[in-house]
Amino acid sequence: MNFDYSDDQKFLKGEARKFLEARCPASVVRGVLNDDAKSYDADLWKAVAEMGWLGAAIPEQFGGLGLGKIELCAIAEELGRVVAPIPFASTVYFMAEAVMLAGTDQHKGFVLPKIASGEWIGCFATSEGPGAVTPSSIKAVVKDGKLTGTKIPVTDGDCANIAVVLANENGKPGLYFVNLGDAGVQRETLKTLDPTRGVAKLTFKDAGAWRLGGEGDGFALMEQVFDRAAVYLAFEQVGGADRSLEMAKAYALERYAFGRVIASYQAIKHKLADMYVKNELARSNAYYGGWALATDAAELPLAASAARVAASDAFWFASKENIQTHGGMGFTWEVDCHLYYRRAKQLGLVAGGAKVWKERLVSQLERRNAA
Amino acid sequence: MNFDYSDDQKFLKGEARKFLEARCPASVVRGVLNDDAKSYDADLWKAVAEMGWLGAAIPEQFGGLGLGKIELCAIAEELGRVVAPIPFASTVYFMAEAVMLAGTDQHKGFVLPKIASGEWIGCFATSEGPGAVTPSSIKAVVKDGKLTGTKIPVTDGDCANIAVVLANENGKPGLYFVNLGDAGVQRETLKTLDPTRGVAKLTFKDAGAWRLGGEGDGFALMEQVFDRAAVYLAFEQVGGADRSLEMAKAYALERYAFGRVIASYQAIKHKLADMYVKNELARSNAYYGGWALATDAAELPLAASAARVAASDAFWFASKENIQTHGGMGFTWEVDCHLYYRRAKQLGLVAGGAKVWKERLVSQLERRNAA
Amino acid sequence: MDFNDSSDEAAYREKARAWLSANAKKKRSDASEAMESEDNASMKASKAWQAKKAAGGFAQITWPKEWGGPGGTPIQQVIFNQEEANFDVPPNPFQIGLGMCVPTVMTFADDATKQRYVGPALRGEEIWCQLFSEPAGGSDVAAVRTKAVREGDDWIINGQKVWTTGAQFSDFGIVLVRTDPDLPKHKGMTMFWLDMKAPGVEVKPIHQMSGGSSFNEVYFTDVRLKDSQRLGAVNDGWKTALVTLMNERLAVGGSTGTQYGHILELARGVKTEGGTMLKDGGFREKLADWYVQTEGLKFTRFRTMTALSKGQTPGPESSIGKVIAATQMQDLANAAVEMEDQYGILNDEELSPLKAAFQSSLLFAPGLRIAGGTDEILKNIIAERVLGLPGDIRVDKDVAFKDAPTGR
Amino acid sequence: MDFNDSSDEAAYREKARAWLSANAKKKRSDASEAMESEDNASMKASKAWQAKKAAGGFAQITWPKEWGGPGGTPIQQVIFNQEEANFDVPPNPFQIGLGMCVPTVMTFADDATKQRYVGPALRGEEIWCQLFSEPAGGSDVAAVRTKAVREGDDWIINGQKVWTTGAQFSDFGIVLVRTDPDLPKHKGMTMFWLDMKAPGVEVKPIHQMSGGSSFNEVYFTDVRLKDSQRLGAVNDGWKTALVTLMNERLAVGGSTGTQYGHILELARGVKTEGGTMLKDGGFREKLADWYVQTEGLKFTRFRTMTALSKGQTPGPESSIGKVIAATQMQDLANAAVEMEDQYGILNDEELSPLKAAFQSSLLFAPGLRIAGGTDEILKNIIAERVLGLPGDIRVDKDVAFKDAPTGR
Repeated sequence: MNFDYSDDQKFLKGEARKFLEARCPASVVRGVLNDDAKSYDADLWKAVAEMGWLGAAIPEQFGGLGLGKIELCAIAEELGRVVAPIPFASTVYFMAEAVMLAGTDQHKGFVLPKIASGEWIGCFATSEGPGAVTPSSIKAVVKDGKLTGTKIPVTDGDCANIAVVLANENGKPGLYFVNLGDAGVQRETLKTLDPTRGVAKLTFKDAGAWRLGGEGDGFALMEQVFDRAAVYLAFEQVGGADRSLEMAKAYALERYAFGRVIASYQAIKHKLADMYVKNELARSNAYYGGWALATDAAELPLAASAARVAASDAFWFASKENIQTHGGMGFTWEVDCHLYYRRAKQLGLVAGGAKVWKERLVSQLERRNAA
Repeated sequence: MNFDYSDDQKFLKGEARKFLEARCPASVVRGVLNDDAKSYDADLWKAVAEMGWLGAAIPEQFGGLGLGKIELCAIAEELGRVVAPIPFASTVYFMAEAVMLAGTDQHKGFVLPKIASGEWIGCFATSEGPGAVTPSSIKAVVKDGKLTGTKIPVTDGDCANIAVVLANENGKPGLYFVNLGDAGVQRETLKTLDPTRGVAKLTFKDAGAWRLGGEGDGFALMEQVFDRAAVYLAFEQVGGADRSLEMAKAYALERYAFGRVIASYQAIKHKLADMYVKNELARSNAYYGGWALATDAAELPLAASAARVAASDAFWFASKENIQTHGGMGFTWEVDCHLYYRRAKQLGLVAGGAKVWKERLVSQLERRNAA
Repeated sequence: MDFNDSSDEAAYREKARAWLSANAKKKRSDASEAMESEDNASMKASKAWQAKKAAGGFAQITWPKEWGGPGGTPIQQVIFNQEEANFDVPPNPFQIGLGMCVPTVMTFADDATKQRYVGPALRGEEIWCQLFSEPAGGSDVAAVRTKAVREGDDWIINGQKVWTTGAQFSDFGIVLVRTDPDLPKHKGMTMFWLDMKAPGVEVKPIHQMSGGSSFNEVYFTDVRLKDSQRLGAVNDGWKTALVTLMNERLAVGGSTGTQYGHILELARGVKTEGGTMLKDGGFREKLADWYVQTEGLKFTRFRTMTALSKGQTPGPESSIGKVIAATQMQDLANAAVEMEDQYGILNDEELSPLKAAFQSSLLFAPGLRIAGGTDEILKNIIAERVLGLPGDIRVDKDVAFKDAPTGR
Repeated sequence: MDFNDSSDEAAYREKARAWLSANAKKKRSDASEAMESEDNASMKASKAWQAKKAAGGFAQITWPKEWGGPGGTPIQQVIFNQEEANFDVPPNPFQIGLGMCVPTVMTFADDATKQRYVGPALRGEEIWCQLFSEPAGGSDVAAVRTKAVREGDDWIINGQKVWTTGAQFSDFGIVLVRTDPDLPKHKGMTMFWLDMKAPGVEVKPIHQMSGGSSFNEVYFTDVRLKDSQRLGAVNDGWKTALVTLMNERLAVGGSTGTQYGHILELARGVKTEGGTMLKDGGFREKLADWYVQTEGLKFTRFRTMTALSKGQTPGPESSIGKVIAATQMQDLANAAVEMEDQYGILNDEELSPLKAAFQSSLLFAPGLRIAGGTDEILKNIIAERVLGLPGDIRVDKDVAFKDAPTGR
């Protein structure tokens, strides 16, 4: 039984923490929060690229470090702890995974090195309006290699160089590369619950589009990309949830009410205990997701769903009860609690909300128990 | 604004409490709990009949006191406080209401006086197996005035003289009177979660059946009877929930741990505060249900659904957390907590579970908001 | 059991309705309550409306004639509030002043002061704020460290208050200060009224995560007060404060932000493969629970009104409102945002459903769960004042305030 | 990150599996764990199975050879437990005795005692129980009032213990008694071992609401013990008790009662107008949550095993099991009973789905939330031992036990 990070992975994780504590203090996050023109922190992005993290799970032949997926999970956990304001998820968990999953050698050779080097920011465009993405929600159309339609919201669509877009061709869904520099692409930056991340509306009018994966495979491929992204996102969420608990604990231990630290009141103690329990369950489910991802196990859809459901719940709970534990200070702009509350929703929605994933989890269970 | 019991109703309620504290202590309830042969307490039933409560809401012309429905709600609340082990609900909330709702003058003249006097115990037989009662769950059939089929479970079916049964005639649902003394009726007493109430399986083979209400109206009539019963049951549940809170409070104030009464620990204080909040919400919703019932308002289906949903939740919560507050003693047979836990489920299921009622509530809301 | 007015109440409701129709416009039914807005335009409107109400005898209806009120009953005030809620009237920035501060002044100030200040406050010409909470206080209101030192016939105030609602537009305030740190916490405090424009008073708005600024920090640097501005005896300030706080409960309003009706409409519009989210069994269960809570609170208020209507003091049931409403606001907003799925992250009045009302609620709710008593404090209050359970063990009760543990 | 055994572990697993296959029958997969059953038949079988395990070197695998164990590692014990769980073996009434009592005896008793008692206990010939809790104690384990008075070389015990698991079939027990009430609570206690058949010892089963009787009251009337039966120094009993309790955590088993898999099968069979309850959106959300909790706990146990496997002491994550499992058992059972609708009230092995397993869970769960540490105490433990938050204020710490408030 070896159900934990290896010693090497723990070392990498520790180094990543030191690096991010130095390069990504709250002030960096607030730099993006308070500046509508800024969709991410360019210096941090550059530094992360130099660390090679963008290519951590990309094979060396394509310019990556070829470390493996658990190593990337460890990095994700640390990025989550500091609510890093960079397009890491869109580029690495979505775009790179999509290419590695469904791309031809030519695709890989062309795209992955530019991701690993930080030259390209990627994004993954699936939603077109309120509600879950379903086969019938796809209105974007590809005809004769040209994409026309609208995607909203697209995380990091305002700063990305390239997008993978879900669209119909001949009435069948597919995934398509689009160069966002194309004249047929319009971007509009949008206001969101988490201004520390960039989100855009992308409007395509006869934009050049190259298919990724087979014709008609688009929806299934999207789900497989979401499964992979969900595992990495779960590690970010676990990192954010743990940090929220630490913040709540630290404040409760220094704040006095009625002559006692509030950490000595049972209402606070049990609140923090509840956070701890949810966080541990989320971590354990995330580890299982990581194992399924790294071993490309048949259980991945089930494991990824469980990891995402547990982690989304844990981070949401920890981030809101961290504010509550801070009392009046907790809901001020100056105190950092709300950065985690915002990010909890951002991470909880970016690959689809809890409902979608609970449904995916149960449909997997039905299949398993039927068999 | 006069959204409360009237002074007269408060007086009646006070008298009912005194009476039941004298006539229905826990020992009476345990007398039924510990004796499989006993399906109810005959002495209490007789005494309640002598008080005229069985006919509280039955018009004087049919042998009742004609007090009105709010008065019956007040009595129901007191019966709930003492988990009275008698077939009151089946006879009064279901049978009598069904007759008053859909019966001919002949039906009323024949049945209601026997109910008001306590001569007849009634029951209401709708379920035939696991899951909610639906038009397609009805397999019992009436042909040429003869009923054939099985109803399970039937609360008080083991001791009742007469039943109202949901069955299909010519493929259309109807409600039918059946004299349970009929040779074509077989009863089997069943084990339940709440042995202080009697439950039976009724098997009908060509048993004489007289229709109550119009042909094909059976399902709609059942829902209307359930609406009325739900309001009275909600008052019983509120009574039981309040009593559970009182028991928890009394124990918490006398029990010491670590040199302090446990009522001084925030975990216990907040638990009891949560009970109080749920109980008050349930009481307020029950009052609205009572008003809708007494005024025969168009809002009755919505009001009854809300009353039942709130009261079922409050009693379940109060009864289980009352056990928790009692600690080790709480889950012993000798301490009374489990009587309330059992009754909470009995009352919560007898007119259909929470799911059915939340569905009924929302379908009413949809209609209202659509208009 | 009914919702009918007594004949007196019906008559008064008629009178109120008639006056309101003559003086204000009916509200559009679909409007969801705004959660924060106090710009200058609305301030002008608020003051004008308050003046009208005072002239019409509908401001502070329970106040006696000598103070410019019509000398009405609490139930009349409730009836007027109900009717007023149906009209499109400006926000009411006078509640704290007229509900809590001025009654304290009426009880403790000298006649000259009362003659000078009560009238203008009633007519909305002058606004009052309440300066109790401090950074080190929070839930512990009596942990007051702002100092007042006697200097001849004056008092010199130094320190800081926080979470002061409306300080930025208030003309006057009542302030609780520490006059003897050698006495235990609840002794050694004194109450004063002061001019918010006095030298040494500095107001700084607090920027909330929701974007708004309903609260302020107020700094006092050598602010000089006359002893005649004292409200109640020296070191007797807690007794005075209790008179002020007694009135706070009544100030608790109805429902704000997004409600079950709003999310029902959202669900009707969100498509699924099967139809719309309104048909989802999970959503329907949650919707039923929210309905039961919201209507339960409404009918609980009706029970409170019934007590008032019978001239009784309302029972404890009135204390459950905020603890339910705040948590529900957060859960419901979260459910709505989740229902919008990826799109829910948008917080844009043009693009987001219902002008992003759910997103606003999501960012506002954390504050609502804290301001005016945290969930935890409110449950303590229910447990102690309503259920009569013992208070928590107090280590700061009988020691000199300056010696009570603070971690500093 | 993987679930693979190290080569040593794999080898040991093979050995265990081989031995088990040779000595027991495979378990039917659909069997849901029984929650309470200790009749005489199963007791005979239990003792026989324990003797076999001891002979085979699979009883108390971590015990050193000198005490009849194979001197194995904790992970080997875990591996054997995993494998044993796949076989149809009788219940294990020895856990408390071998896990907690006998190790205490090993640590504190004289050689003669150890030589006489350890072996038979290991072979299941004699069963030990732990007599700590008292009626006035409950969560407060140290509130021991059972008195021991010295009489020459003997001690005379009077008092009552409660919640004693297995007392009705135990041969011996270790008992914590008060030897000096003038000392503070945690001082003034002493530990002894005793013969449960000794004169003056009376065992009364406790009738639970679930119908079963897993626990007992044990009364002591002038029970005479030799001073040689003392475990640890006089008045040092709490230190001895901590050694006993240290091992308790490991005794926490896996999942009992009905699980998400069972309710999934139930839902498949419950018809609705639309199809079955398995298609209900509300049920599907709950099912996902239960799955995530249950699997999360399983994988958390794997993390604990990983620590053991690396020879480290498990982290605090092992403490979250019961608080989740007990509440889930109650919620899940309630959901199942509600799903059965009117029919759910039936509690009949012939008629109720899954032989009324959900009804049994519903009646068993309240006890599970309390026995072996209430939800509230477990959360205190997580808050204090895991998160390092301060303990609650203790008013009974430094006063003589006889003077500590008890309300009596």
